Amino acid sequence: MAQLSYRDAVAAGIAQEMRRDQRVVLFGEDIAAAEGVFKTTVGLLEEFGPRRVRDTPISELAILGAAMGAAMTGLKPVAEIMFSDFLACCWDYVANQIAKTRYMSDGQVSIPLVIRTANGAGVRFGAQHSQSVENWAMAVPGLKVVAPSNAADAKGLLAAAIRDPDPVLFFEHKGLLAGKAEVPDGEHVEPLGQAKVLRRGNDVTLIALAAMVPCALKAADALVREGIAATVVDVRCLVPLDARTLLAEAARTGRVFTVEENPRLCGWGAEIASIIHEECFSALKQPVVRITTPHVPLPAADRLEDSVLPSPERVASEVRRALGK
Amino acid sequence: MAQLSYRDAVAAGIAQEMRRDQRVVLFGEDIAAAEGVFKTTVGLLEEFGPRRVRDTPISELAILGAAMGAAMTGLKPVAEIMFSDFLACCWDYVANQIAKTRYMSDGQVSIPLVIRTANGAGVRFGAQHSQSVENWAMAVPGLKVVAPSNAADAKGLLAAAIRDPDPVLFFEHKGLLAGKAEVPDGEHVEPLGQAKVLRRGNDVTLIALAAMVPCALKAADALVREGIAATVVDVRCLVPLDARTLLAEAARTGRVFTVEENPRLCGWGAEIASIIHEECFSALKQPVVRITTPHVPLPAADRLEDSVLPSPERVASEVRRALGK
Amino acid sequence: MSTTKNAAAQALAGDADIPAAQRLALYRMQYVIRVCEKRAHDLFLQNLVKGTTHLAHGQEAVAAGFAAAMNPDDYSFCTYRGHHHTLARGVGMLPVLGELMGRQCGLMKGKGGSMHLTSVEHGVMGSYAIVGAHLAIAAGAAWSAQYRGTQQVAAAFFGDGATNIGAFHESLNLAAVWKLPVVFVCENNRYMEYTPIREVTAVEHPAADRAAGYGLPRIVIDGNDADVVYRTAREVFAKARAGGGPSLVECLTYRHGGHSRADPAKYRPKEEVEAWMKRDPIVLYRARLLAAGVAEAQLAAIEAETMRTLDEATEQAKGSPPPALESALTDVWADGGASWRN
Amino acid sequence: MSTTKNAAAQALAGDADIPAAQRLALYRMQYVIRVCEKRAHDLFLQNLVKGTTHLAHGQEAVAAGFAAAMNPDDYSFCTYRGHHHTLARGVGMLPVLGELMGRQCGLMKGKGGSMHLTSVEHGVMGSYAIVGAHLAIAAGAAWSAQYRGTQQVAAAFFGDGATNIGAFHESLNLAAVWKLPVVFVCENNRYMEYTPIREVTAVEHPAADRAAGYGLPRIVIDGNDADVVYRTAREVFAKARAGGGPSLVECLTYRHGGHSRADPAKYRPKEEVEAWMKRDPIVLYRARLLAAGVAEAQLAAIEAETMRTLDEATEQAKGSPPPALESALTDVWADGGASWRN
Ligand SMILES: Cc1ncc(C[n+]2csc(CCOP(=O)(O)OP(=O)(O)O)c2C)c(N)n1
Ligand SMILES: Cc1ncc(C[n+]2csc(CCOP(=O)(O)OP(=O)(O)O)c2C)c(N)n1
Ligand SMILES: [Mg+2]
Ligand SMILES: [Mg+2]
Repeated sequence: MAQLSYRDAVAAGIAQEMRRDQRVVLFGEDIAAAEGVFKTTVGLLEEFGPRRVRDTPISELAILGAAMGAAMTGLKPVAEIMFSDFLACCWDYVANQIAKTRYMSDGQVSIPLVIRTANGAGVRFGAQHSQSVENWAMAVPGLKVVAPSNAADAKGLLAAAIRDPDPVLFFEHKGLLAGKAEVPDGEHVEPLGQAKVLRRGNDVTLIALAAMVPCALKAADALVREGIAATVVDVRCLVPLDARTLLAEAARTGRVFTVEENPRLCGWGAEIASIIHEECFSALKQPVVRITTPHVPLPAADRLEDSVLPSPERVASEVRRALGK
Repeated sequence: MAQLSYRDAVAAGIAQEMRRDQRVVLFGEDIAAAEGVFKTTVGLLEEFGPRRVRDTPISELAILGAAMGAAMTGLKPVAEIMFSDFLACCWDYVANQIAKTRYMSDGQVSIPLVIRTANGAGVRFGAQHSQSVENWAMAVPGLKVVAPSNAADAKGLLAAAIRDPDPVLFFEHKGLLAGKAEVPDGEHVEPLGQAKVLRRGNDVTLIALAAMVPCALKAADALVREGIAATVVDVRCLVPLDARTLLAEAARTGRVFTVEENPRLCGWGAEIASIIHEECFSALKQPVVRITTPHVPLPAADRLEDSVLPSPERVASEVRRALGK
Repeated sequence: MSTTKNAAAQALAGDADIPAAQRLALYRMQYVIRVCEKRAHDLFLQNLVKGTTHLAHGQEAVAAGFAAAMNPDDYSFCTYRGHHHTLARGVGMLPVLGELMGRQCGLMKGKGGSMHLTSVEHGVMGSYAIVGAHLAIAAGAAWSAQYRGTQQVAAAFFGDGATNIGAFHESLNLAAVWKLPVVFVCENNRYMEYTPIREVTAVEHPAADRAAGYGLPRIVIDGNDADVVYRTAREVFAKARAGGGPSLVECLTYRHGGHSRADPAKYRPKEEVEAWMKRDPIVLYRARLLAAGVAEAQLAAIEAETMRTLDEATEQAKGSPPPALESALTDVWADGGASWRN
Repeated sequence: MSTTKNAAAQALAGDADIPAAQRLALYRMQYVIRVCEKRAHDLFLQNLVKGTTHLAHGQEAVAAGFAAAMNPDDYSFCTYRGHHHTLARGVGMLPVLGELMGRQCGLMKGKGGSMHLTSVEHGVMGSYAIVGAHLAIAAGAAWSAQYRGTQQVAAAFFGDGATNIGAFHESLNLAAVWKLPVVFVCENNRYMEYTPIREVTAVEHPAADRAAGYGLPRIVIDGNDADVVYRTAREVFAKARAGGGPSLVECLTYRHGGHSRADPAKYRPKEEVEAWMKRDPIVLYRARLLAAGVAEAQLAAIEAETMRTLDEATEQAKGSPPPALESALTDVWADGGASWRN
């Protein structure tokens, strides 16, 4: 096993699939010669050449439109939208075209593509470059939604997303890019739709995604020193959702906390909390607690940004409060 | 009180505010000379002239961008996005610009505008012209979200939205446009942020919005004949949300059903259900049941479309099932 | 039959660049579109077509001319006003009318509806109901063809109104920079829904006057003359296949009816309508064929045969059941289902 | 002081169209921007500016020239690379640097950050971090001015890269059709983030070559010559105020540094960088003033005074506290709060 950073793991996942399948092409703004503004595509132009790795104009509509057209006609495009906030600039393609065309065509058309995008806060980029918008995608039928929390998943889930016959939105968290982890050598593919239990404890269940996974793990560390044992589940994929694992882990402790980075309303936490309430109501000792960013745009200044994002301290204190400690 | 159709009530609400305030201007595609593709702006060009009532090119970005710029500099624009599905074409303006600019500017900038749009299904327009996307808007901090269920509210809430100093997304339901109701004579303004209890029953609480309100009322009619008394609450505004009324009505029966037209995941039902679970858990006799469209794009054929939308029958049968009847 | 065909061939020999058989095919296709659109309108008035329809009667020459110049594996991308292009690529009247009527026999079994006609088997890669969106999708298909090294071209058909939307601009630029084998065809019928294009556009020719902004030549043609359209189509497709990159073609035309549904199109000046009705592409083309010596009987035979097929298709569609309700929950995903969780 | 000013005024009298005092002001503003941007860079390297910054050193002449031609109540709409335009409208260095550093003294008290500088009081209606979005917003402000019957104009400043995004197209068309008093100013610095604009654009001049598509004249100017910029700005603003509608101005310029943060801009050919450094707008302008007889001492005095103000601003910003944490939960709504429920 090699130690890889999350950003290198992204490049490694793409490279693995490009080697395997000539139909995979990569494009976006500054991803070729400049190797990505987040350095997530280093080495790819060099290895695969300008036919398969292409810089585009600043034309988010054209990027996703072209990705869709290429996917419909035999390619497997991996398109980058530089910041997930810019998905708003091409949301028509995401929500109305890419998500719906298979269905509207009665299955005639396949759209096997991946939209990669840098998501999330913590890097002081302000309200238009820091959002977590995976819930936007989850709300639209026809999209698969993946958000890895570590380098190994970044590679393995991205490989699976590229192989997947359906459109996948792949959220790479800006705050995690530098983090290193063991990534299996050789071909590495992690199936979509499987949550992962990262640690088990019998008192509470913390359900987290992307950058909130290390946050929840840190909270769990703090809590265990106080005698509170937390299970931590990494959701990994919002669609397909591994509801079975979430429900099982919810029922085991009866005290569930979702930890989301997105603003308060209509986040994935509301969906998962609703599912848990609906399907294991009687096993719950308390209502599911949603820990989220408050419903505000993200401020730029470091202190302000830190104050609104869920932190290990806030997670731990919500748990303590629920347990009356 | 006059009987007005919902579509005429929309025009009446706009006219009332345009008479009152010179700063109110109206624009969008085919809204002036053609008086709106849904005939919701009949008579306005004639009364207010082409300076205040303007047709635009098919340029959703420019429409909302211009609305925002005008709102920042002293006007109170009412912009129409013809179908709410097309909000996806200008989502950047909705979610990134209009919603966030007051906050980012530390309150220097005000954006008093209304985005009116035809929302919802039931008219066999297919997957790109039938969506209910009020949950998209609810998920974005900085937007007020209104969706009237009848003509009186269409006028009164629209008037309030136009007077409001914040950006308001105003969802006019296509399926309700022809419906008539009593609309108060003279100036009519309904405050935003107040849910309305339309009927009271002690067995169950149905929480609905827009076209799902008549659906829930019909279900309540059917249920009462079977001895089941339902409370029906019209949410009216998702933001600001009248959580107090919803919680009170939820606690009173302990059995709550949300009735939403949007697809399953991350709808407003998930948010409201979560709030109810969080804040009146012990008063609940059962988990909140969410009745939604399944998580699929909308099919075009009448029979197919009807089969996926929540119907009075489905609502009633969910209630019966919950009560073990 | 075959003697008649030969006679016609001889009669048209003067216009050597378009073979007589091709001319007859162009006539037939325009006629098919015309009567099928009229039937769609009637069915709408009978409440057998629910929702909406956007008819293209008056614009037949554009569809017939472009489709005639395409290879079977070329790609068409249409709008909600897409029946004509769908028929022109060879899709039958039955699946088209069936789809409008929301029946099991419909092209997409009622799941898409009139605005989303799609027949991959015929190269009709979809009809898109959000103005302008499909221009970029067509560019992507062209990129795929270029990448795969095929000789395929993609054509995107759109209205004058679509030239003012952002996706138009982004698609043209990308296609030009990447020299993609895509042809952008603007059917300038002078109106958006109800508003004249000139009232909301900074230039007279909404497509052609923008071509230079993408390094492309300015092309404006008579969209009511199927021969002109066909010749232009041959040229721009040949250029695309030869690696010469995209083209933007503005076809001047007119819709005979309203924008959609039962719109009586009262917003159009009477004289304008009359002038354009005189330039009915089918009337003109029929006259040209007759002038060139094609026998009236041959055209009448084409017309009769078309009407027979149309009537049959109509009856069959009327008799076709509505789609099975379960189908509303299929084909969200490649596995055929709609499940988003375990 | 005032004698020196008079001497300079005489020295420049030959160029009668730009008064000497205006020239000195143009020099001063360019210098202010230059040193403030350098300071921002130093503060970034010292980790006192978190997140990101996009500096405009090299592009000072555009900002100084346009702002000098604006009335106090005119509107500026900027991008993330907006410090120069913000300073040029008269915003102090302290609130700008303070905002970059996320301090209480910042223009928006740290809530917006470097990419969103806004000072309504100075007509700076915001800096927008999504490429191209503000062009339509500026058009809207211009519409408002037109509607209210004021003589205000709106100016939107943007990069070469923004010319390929849909909002550019839609904004230009709308502004042209409605004859709005808005000026679209493209700062063509040849690069987007790291990719040269020519590699992704179908025409040589990404803005000017598109002007005809909106019925506008083609304007390309030397963006490194503040006099040229100022003269052009006067003209296009006068046209806008007179009801003549929008203009699109392409200013050729170059950024001296990287795109953002600590980007060393290695993707740019050495010769290109050297050639442009020789055309440093401030060096050229200084030489011109000296050649016209302005005393070296007078320029040195301007420079010294500017540096003093800058140093003071820097120290004050460093000493300013971070914003109160509660402010993260204010100003979502007009009532000052963030509450979305009762
Ligand atoms: C983005 C978007 N905006 C608005 C509409 C509503 N709409 C449907 S057709 C149409 C007019 C289009 O006019 P044009 O492009 O000229 O095509 P035509 O209908 O004349 O064929 C409009 C505004 C839409 N479908 N998509
Ligand atoms: C819609 C959108 N796409 C991409 C980006 C990321 N981005 C920020 S600046 C930039 C380059 C812009 O280049 P240009 O317009 O030339 O302006 P410059 O930075 O040179 O001033 C890009 C791609 C963005 N902010 N918004
Ligand atoms: Mg048209
Ligand atoms: Mg640039």
